[in-house]
Amino acid sequence: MIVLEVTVFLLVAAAGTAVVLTRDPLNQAIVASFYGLVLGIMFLVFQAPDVGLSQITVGAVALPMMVLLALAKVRALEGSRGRDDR
Amino acid sequence: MDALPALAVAFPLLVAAALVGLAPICPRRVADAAAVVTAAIVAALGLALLARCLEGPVVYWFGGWTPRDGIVLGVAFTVDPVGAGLATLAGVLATAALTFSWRTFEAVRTLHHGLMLVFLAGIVGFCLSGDLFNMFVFYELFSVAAYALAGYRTTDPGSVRGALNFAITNSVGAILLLGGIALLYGRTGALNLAQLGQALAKGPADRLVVVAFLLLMVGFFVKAAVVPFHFWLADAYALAPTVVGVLFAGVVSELGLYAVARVYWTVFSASLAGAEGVRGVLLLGAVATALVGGVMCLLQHHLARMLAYATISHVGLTLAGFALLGPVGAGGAVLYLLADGLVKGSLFISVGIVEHHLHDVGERRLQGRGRHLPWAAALMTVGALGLAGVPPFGTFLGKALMEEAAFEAGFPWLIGLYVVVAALTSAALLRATGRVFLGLGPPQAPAASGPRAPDEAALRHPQVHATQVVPAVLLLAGALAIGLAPGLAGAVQDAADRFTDRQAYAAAVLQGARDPASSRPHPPVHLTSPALGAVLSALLGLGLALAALYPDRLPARLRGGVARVWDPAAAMLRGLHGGHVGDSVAWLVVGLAGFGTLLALVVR
Amino acid sequence: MRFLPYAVAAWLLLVGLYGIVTSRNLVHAIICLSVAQSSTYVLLLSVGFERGGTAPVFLDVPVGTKAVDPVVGALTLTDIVVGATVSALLLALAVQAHKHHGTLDPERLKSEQD
Amino acid sequence: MTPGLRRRVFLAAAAAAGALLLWGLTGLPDYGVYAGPYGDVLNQVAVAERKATNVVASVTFDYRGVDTMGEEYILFAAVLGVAILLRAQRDETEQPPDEDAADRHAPATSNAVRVIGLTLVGPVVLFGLYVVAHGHLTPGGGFQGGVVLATAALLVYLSGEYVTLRRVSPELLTDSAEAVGAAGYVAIGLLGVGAGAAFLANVLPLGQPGALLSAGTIPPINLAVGLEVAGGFVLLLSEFLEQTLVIRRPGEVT
Repeated sequence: MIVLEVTVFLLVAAAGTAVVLTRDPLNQAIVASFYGLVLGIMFLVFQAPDVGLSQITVGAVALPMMVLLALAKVRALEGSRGRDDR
Repeated sequence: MDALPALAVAFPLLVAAALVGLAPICPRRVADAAAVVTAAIVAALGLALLARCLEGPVVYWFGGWTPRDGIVLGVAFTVDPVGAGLATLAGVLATAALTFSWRTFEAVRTLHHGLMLVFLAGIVGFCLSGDLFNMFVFYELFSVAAYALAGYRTTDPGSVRGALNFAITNSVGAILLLGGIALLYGRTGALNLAQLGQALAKGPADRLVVVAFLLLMVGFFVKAAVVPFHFWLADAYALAPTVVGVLFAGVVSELGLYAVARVYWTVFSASLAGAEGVRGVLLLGAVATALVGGVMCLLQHHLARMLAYATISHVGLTLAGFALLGPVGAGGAVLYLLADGLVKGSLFISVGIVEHHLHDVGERRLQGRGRHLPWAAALMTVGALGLAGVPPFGTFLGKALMEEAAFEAGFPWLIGLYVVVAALTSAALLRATGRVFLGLGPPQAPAASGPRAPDEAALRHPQVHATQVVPAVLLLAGALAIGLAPGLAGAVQDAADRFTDRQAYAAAVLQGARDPASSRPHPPVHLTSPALGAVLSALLGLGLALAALYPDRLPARLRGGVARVWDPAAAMLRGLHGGHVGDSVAWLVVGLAGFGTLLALVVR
Repeated sequence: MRFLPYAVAAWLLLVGLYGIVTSRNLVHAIICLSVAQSSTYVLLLSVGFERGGTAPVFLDVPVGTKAVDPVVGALTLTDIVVGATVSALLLALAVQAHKHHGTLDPERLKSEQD
Repeated sequence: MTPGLRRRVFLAAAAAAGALLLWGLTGLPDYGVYAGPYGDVLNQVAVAERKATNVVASVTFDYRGVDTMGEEYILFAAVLGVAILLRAQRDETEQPPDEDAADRHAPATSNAVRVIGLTLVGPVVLFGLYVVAHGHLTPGGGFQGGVVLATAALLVYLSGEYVTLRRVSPELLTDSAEAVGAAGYVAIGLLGVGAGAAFLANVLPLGQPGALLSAGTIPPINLAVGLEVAGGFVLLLSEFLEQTLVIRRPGEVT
């Protein structure tokens, strides 16, 4: 049990670091989704299934989704801007 | 059971939801009226609460969960005169701001009014709450509403950048706050302020208590914009719509100070009692804030930005009153905070009037163009005197109390700080007033760029509407009333005695004790020397303003000497305040480390 | 092990702040903020954890069974909602900033004084 | 500050701040030891007092229900803020997409994905409703269920049925779902005041622990929260979606 806990803690720390160090937002959204999932698992280890469930729905699905949509919007803007310049 | 404390929050929230739900079918005028009336009712509820809690705090247990054997199961609002006074101030400012916006503001349907009411409800809940996590929730509530309100003026691109910086920096502050809450909860298993205070009172502060205090203090200092946590404020406040800026400058920054004071006295005062150095650490922050804010204020030519830095410098002055860690200083700080909030709210409305009529707020571009706005000129001049703390404004009485406390606590030099800083901020305002409304100073080279609207714009709105002027006049009248109300100084000192009495607070919350505590007789406040100081501030301010308007009339040697010191310092300060979000957060961490090291050293 | 989760929380906070300070893209900075925010979830839940305790749900186990603290669970739930909504709002602001300035790089979003 | 200087300043300060934080954190009880009375007392008394078997739910919606009311309004304010920010921008620059336009610009989706996506919608909605309704019994509740329900709407989008999504969740409906949910929470709170008790007092019949209809006001509050969260998240997602779709021009369709 202790081994599992330590593994999960270290995994969370590593995944959080990976999210920060992934500088391209598109890739970062995917890493962040993974991080959300790992956090959710950590909360199950903490015997907090309520929190784990919302962390997974929010952190692994809803938030990365919003990031992707915001990025899509920004790219579309850049696309139209590029065309206007031409 | 009397549900007044709950209604003060629930009512605006309910109206907000209704306004949003009915947005498609609700005519604009009806929504306007509903918002103003709701804000006014909140102000009235605040006053009613204030009247009710003069004889001891009103404790309201949500869900009826009264404590069992000193263990709190639910959440309590603990209303005392300080909290109720701030809630009333927020209600009054919101009423004034919404009235002002009646004619000037293009709302995105009625969603904006919903957001304003949520903002107000969050502030009120924050002021009334007696539970640390509940304070955090309401803190986030008004903050989230504030981020959205700060950023949505799409005509000014800067407002979006300001809002981003505001939201990111303040969210980091909120994270620190929650870290402090988690530390205290891990130690004590409690979230109620009174219960936390009882648990910590069992021993002197150890490392966990020091770090928890640090995190809570820094978290709230970010909201208060204490140096070096202030870099986000100017863009956010100055570029927000007037209706929002009134509340930002009038009450939001002060809430951060209120929270530090509240948490210090209810939770930490017993365990930190032995540490005299805490006073020095807080005073250091206060002095730095007051001076940086004051100098930056003088450097601004954007009228709203000027008010934003005046807000920072006056946060420093107020913090100095709290930092003395005694009831007299706290009472003075509270009084100052209320009166100063009214004055700044009124000034923000005046700037809004200028902007509405001249479509610009740049002091140099506006030279002489405000001649046909006598109301705004008068409001700005009187407001500048209010900022300087001239009698009989409430700011004067508050300052007199704080100066007395400083003298008695052995910090007489603080009196000099009050004189100088009040002079700096009022000088900036008087200079701008003279230039914009009287056309004083040498003609400025017309700026090549900038939103210079044609003067026909002014002709299109020849009339200043009563809905614009009356709110500003009433706010100033309120600041005067605070200074003139007979017996107010005594009442405030009674309230401050209770505010700083941890044991009475704990007894009221945990045991329901409601003793009509005998009010201690207060010696009369010395008013003569503070009055001289205030007049000196105003004269200094006037002199500085004239010197800034007519630098050529100064003796050349003096001018050169001043320029050698002032110009590099000003350039450096300007360079630091570049509005980069990374800078704000980096400085926040510097401040965290700095204040933390000092606290760790003085508490040992 | 005695302090490992607390240390993880402190690490997440600092690494998230590092990301914000060094970020060259606002969307990146916003995700870093959510990493910093997640430090509070870890800290809250770990101070409420009790070794050998079950989840505080007494449907299949009788009341009186050793269970972890339900309060930190409730606090963290609130915290997660706050974090998510703030992120959403920030993303909307970032989209707006891009529209006005044509960039998401904080270095190029300079303050124009006066 | 230049980026390099900023980074060095931060690293120096963060080293000191990190050391301070660790110093303070070691003052906590060891990991795995819970010191405080709050949670232990609630674990002992909550099921008997509230007849809800999930103690986290009774803390969230009853003992500390006012926190959750604030939390719901945080969501409400954020969604309003996003709507104001993005709608204002839309009004400035683009026309709202009429159905033809959306049809033309939405990414093409293969039939297999479309079928799978649409088949999943039913079960996901059912699961969401289940999670909302059983919040007081098992882990879950209005918030988690509400997000699950919002994902159902997302599935509709992923299946390429953007037009359907617009039909199913027009702004009016999601706006009002969100508002009704938020107002519902306060209204349930006022129920307590109306009954002569405190705001948010649990004045409905409590029933027996383990039953679907038990725990008094907790299930209705869960329902209000579920409504608000589902409406709010659909609104958030669709505001961002709107942004993405509206801006696309015919040439950009991939």
